[in-house]
Amino acid sequence: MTATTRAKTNYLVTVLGGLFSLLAGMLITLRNLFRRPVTEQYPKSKPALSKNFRSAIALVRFEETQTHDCVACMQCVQICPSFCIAIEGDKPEGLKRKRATEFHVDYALCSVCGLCIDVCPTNTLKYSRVYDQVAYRRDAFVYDLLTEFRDAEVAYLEKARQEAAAKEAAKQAAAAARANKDTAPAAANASKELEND
Amino acid sequence: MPTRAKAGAVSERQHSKLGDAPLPETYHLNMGPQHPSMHGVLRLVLHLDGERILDVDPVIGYAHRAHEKMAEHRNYLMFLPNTSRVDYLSGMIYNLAYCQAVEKMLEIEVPERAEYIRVICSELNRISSHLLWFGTFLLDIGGITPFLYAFDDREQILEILDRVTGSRLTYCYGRFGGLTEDVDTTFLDQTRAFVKRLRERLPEYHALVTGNVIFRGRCEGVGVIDQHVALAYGVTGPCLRAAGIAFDVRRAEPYGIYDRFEFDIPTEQSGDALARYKVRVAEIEQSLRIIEQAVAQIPDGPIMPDKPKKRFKPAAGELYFAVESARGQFGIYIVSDGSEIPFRIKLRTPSFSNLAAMPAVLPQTTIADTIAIVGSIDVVIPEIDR
Amino acid sequence: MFNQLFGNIWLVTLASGAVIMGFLTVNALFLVWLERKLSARFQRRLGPTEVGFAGTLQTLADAVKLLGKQLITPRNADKPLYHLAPVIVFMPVVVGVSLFPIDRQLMFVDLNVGLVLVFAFAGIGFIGIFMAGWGSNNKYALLGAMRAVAQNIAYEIPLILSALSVTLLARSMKLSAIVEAQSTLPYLLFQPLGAAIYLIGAVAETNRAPFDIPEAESELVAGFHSEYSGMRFAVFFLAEYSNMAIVSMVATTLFLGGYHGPWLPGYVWFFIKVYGLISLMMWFRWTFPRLRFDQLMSFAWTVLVPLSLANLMGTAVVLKVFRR
Amino acid sequence: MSGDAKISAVLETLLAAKLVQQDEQGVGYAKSGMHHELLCPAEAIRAAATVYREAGFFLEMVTCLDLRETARRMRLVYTFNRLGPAERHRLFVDLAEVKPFEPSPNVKSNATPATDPPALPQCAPSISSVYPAADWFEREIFDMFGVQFSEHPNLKRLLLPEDADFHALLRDFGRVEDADQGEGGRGV
Repeated sequence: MTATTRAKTNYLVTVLGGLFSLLAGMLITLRNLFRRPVTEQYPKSKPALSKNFRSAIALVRFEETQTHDCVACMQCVQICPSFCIAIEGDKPEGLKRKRATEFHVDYALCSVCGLCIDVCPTNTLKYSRVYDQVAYRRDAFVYDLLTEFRDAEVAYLEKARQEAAAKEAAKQAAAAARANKDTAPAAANASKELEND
Repeated sequence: MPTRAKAGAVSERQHSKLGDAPLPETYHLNMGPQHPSMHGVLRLVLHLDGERILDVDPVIGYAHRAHEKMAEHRNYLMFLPNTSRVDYLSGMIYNLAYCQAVEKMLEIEVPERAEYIRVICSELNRISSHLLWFGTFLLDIGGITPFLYAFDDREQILEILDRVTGSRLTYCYGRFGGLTEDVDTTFLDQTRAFVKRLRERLPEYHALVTGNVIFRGRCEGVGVIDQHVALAYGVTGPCLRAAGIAFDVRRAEPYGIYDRFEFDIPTEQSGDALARYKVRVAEIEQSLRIIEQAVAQIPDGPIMPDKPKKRFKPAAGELYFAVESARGQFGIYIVSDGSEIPFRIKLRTPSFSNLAAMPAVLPQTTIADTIAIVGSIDVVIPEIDR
Repeated sequence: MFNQLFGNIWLVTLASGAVIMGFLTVNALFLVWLERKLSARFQRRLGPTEVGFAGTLQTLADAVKLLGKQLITPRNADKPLYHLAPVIVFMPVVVGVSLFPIDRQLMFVDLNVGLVLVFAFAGIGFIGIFMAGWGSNNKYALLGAMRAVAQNIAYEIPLILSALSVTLLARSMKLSAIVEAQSTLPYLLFQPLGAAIYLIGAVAETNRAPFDIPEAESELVAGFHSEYSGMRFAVFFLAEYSNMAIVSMVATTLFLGGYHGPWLPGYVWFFIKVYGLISLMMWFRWTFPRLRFDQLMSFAWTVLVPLSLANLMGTAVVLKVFRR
Repeated sequence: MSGDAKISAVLETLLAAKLVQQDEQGVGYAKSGMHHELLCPAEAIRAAATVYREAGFFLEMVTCLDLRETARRMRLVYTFNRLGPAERHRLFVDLAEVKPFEPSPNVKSNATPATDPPALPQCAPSISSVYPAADWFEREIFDMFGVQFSEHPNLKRLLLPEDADFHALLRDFGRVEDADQGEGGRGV
């Protein structure tokens, strides 16, 4: 085979091969023309959120207390890389533990890293399931996490106060009883008085 | 290994790039920072003679977010969410790389299961990055349909990772010592199904793109980064492997448990855009291989150490830790002064060096080639700017 | 046909113009919808679904939106050129359409140099494109305009050469005569190479992918029409889709036997062939990447021009030998 | 591999010539990811870079440390590596401290001018003629730390705006007090 004929064959091979490659590509697109579209018609059909979907943080509502358990320890505030959590808390009257009185999250700053959830000592932080926040103003993304807990919190605090009072009373009673061991008659009188009450 | 590189080989190249012919009418063209195919906010100031490029000056910094400065004001843990935002296309790899670097400083042992999950997620992330690159590269050179096919496949990965990590792009999945969430059998089944699916799809990609005569014409011999240029500019990743150097951090200094898996380092010899394309597509296949092995071998067990540390306070010292990201060698240089806050974290990002080689590659090509070349080296601008 | 109806040449011109403009507008609206729908299905998407049945009115809504858009004229633009360019791009199309025999009796003008006129008017459009690119005072637009002119010159030659082979077969440049000559068999069977060259050239002439070099959106942003907004931009769009229709009509007339076909009425066959060809061009666009400018040019000059010349010579020789 | 022998020979020569010396607190690869750590005088860095270049190393990274608070100096860190099994060399170049562009009023300087700092050069020679990769790295260091490189072909800002009047990674820049105090504490 001379060089010229080889060049000619190569030229033909190139041209025909090129043509064939174009046809192969067209076959692929044609095949896809008859496949089912994969589009999700988003606002009409909403896909399920994934199992561990991360969004703005929210407070867990515990079964037994019907409220959150944020004790305003400030650990999440300190670990937050975006400085987007602001908490205030104090000791409610008649209670030993602190409770959060204000809990704001600026979701516009949050990077959903989950560090706050990791450090929470009472496990009262979780991811919420909201995903379609839209607003015209930045401060609309500052969420007050305690809003939905206000009523429950009042009830819980009332209950907790009673429990604490009862506990206190019982403790005093026990202390009194211990004291009465030494002075038996006085103790007897005291117990009688209690019964009369 | 490259042959002995001559000092100054590149500067000779630069001198000759203007050619000897007198320049008639030349002009400057600002390509970017807003341009359909500048992948973010890259600006190339092109010095043109007609459509022929005489010189190029890349201008970067439009997406500078001061990650390194932020690191000096946060403790080690608080820097975690930053990592996946440096290169948002391989966020998982960056996130886990930072975890591994700090673990090395703190001498934390990572449970077996967590190591396997890390490998699976990193490789899934690498494939998703390559698929995105595949799509946008084709978009750059005018093929729109492959872009959507690639995104369809990438969507599967995002869903798998979303289910376990809770995010689709900027993962914050790693923790010092392990991970935030354990995976379940559904994850493993999904991953297996994805491996099978992509294996079936790749031949379609080859028929639609790899063999296409127009595509080959656009890529063959275009933007050659040869071994000398690669060495001079510190080019790493698929761009380096396309020049025939089988350098992969996963092999060169294995991190995590990469030494337990069998995989090849795909290389090409020509160093042009087509070679880079072929290397990346071959890497997708290798990543699938790694995932397959990891899914088959994954042991049961915890994903965090039994007694996780609460305070992360490494001793004073320095560490350079490198991983193979989808774009090349990603290095983290941590300097600790013994406090809870890093003294300095320097991120050595692959695209920074890869893009820096452009002035040696682009001259004497055309505008259309510029698009193909910048697309083929797969730059992620936020990663360059940090 | 219209001559018999009116008799007054001005009225005829006016009426034909109105009908053609109406047809072109509807045609462009339909083609944009078709392109969006087809591209969507090629890419496993749905395309427009909201406005009208299956999104059919979507392009109408888009057109209304474009009408309401602000018309921006860049500072330092060459204003006369800039404003005139869309008109110059669009007007030849109107004339072009009037030359085709849509059915045996349905034809606006039947000239004995119809074929020449079609190509002559097609050439004018590129002057408009160059005016747009030059007048915009934008480097991308200028690059696009320069590419457009070079591409036009390169691809018109094979286009016309392949059409010439057909005129040799038909012995006429009258479009109706060419169609009548194909009443038994379409010229596609005698001129397969010519038809292929014509198809490639036609895609290039209409600046469609993979030859959409002048407006390559990933390189030149939008090329010559970067700086056009609102309705001016829409006119460029209108011209592009109308040009697709015209080159397909030429191909139908020259190679596919025009309105000839069994069972169905002639105009139905004509439009089936035209829109079939347009769909084929869309199929190309949504499959192939774009060529590089120099590859495009060298393909035209080193492959298409010699091939079409050879085709023309071959046709001439064969005709000389076999046709008495 | 002969390359290994070559590089060690070259380094030995360099060591013998007192061009570079082992850093006093050099640590092993397992701990720091570095195989060799060397302290190099500024004027020798280009010669050292040439040696690495000839031995087939690539420039992995150049960065800078602002040690003004503790040691009253700036420290350049050059990292060279092989395109094969890792062999990472780190070169330190100490420079005199730079003055902040325009010190903000709330700067707290812990540096005590008790003892005179050792006489250190003000700038390092650019190695971008040896490794073009260094071009951008050095520009970034100039941009972020204000460290000058002599004979650099194009020493202008890389990431920060051209008209910036600060060097962002100096440790006394952008220190926001109480950055972690919630609202308004977006700081840096």
